[in-house]
Amino acid sequence: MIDALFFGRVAEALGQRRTQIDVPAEGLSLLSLRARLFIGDDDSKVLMSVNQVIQSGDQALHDGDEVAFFSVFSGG
Amino acid sequence: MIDALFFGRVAEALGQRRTQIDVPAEGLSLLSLRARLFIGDDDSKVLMSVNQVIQSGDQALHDGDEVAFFSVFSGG
Amino acid sequence: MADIDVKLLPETLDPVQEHAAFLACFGHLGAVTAFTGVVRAAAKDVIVDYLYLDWYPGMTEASMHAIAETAAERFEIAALVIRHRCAKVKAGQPVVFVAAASSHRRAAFEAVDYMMDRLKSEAALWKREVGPDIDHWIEPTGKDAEDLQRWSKP
Amino acid sequence: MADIDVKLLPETLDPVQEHAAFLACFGHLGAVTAFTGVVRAAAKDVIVDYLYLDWYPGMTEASMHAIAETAAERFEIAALVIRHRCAKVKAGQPVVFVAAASSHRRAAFEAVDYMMDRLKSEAALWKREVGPDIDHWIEPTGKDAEDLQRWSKP
Repeated sequence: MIDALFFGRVAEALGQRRTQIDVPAEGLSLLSLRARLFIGDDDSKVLMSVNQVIQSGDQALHDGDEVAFFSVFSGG
Repeated sequence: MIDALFFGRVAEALGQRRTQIDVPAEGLSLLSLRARLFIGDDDSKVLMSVNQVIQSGDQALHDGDEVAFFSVFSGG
Repeated sequence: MADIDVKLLPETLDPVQEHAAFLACFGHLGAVTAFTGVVRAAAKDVIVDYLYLDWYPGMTEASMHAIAETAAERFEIAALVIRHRCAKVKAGQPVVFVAAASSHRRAAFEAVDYMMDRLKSEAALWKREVGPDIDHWIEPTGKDAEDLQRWSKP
Repeated sequence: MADIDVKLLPETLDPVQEHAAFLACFGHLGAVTAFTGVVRAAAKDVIVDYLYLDWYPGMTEASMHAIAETAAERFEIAALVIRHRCAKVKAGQPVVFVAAASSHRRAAFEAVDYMMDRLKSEAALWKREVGPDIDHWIEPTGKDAEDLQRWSKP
């Protein structure tokens, strides 16, 4: 199972902060998970992390991974 | 009468912090007061003020003036 | 190794107490610079009731720690502290406190300045501004990018 | 007009209380930068027991006020405070506290940085360093002149 978390503008757009997804037999990549969650491809400002490390490309996900989708940071 | 004040290294060198001097009939200039007080001419780092305004050249002093001689500032 | 202390605070931030504690521990080093950011009641004439700072538990703290570590190394700072609010922060309340202690005045200034610029764009926080006429997510501005760019110059 | 508050303190300086008071009055502006300088117990491996800061009553306050006024104008700062000790200041004790409040973070940083550089060389104070093996007047160094020079660049 994969833990998918959402923050900032992405959480608001999806109307949820967290969901859990089983890894299908054929495997699951980061970008296919993003597509499956309906996180718009047109929004270039969606950032992604796997196990709290920001990732910009695609990669295979594994059972137990924590994946997050979020808008650009703004602190301070 | 003129009030002459000394600060920092100058006060230490002269061994005093203040003296009062009558203005002679022939008048008294800032640089002649400095010479009269034995504040070494060789020490280019002696600064002067008249009535709390820093002065670099010579000028006539007047009864009631407050004159000061001091080393360069160091605060902070 | 620099003494680095980073805390993400969901409930309250007291810059006076943080400053007091930091000075008590590290004041003897000679130079202490502190910055406090407070939520303004208006931004460009629009009333702000509060900020909401969304955060990613674990990752947010790590991102702030990384910023402090880089600052400590780059400016040779002996002690650094970052305190950042998250969740709801009302207008008038402190949202961030950053301090640096060093034996060099300039280093302490630069480290705090640097950390603030990086926190704006690189701390894992998402800031939303809410008021009677507004409710929107804030994203780093061109000015923020410019501020950050200053530190990549040689 | 900027709110400028300058005090020369012959007996004690409490940076925590000064910071608290300044934040209470001006924190709402958004950005507060504060610098505290503490007398170090050693300078270049030589033990320092205390500093003695000689001052010229009236002229010293005026010189510090002039520095604050220039800073307020140059960096468009809403509020500035300078607290400077004079007379005997023991190692470990605060000797200077400077703070600036603004709605602009960068302005608050620059104003404090600027005031510290100018206080070093242009406040009417004379600093003497005293320890078991030393007793000498401090004069601004080449580094201090260089720090000051930064602000004359365009």
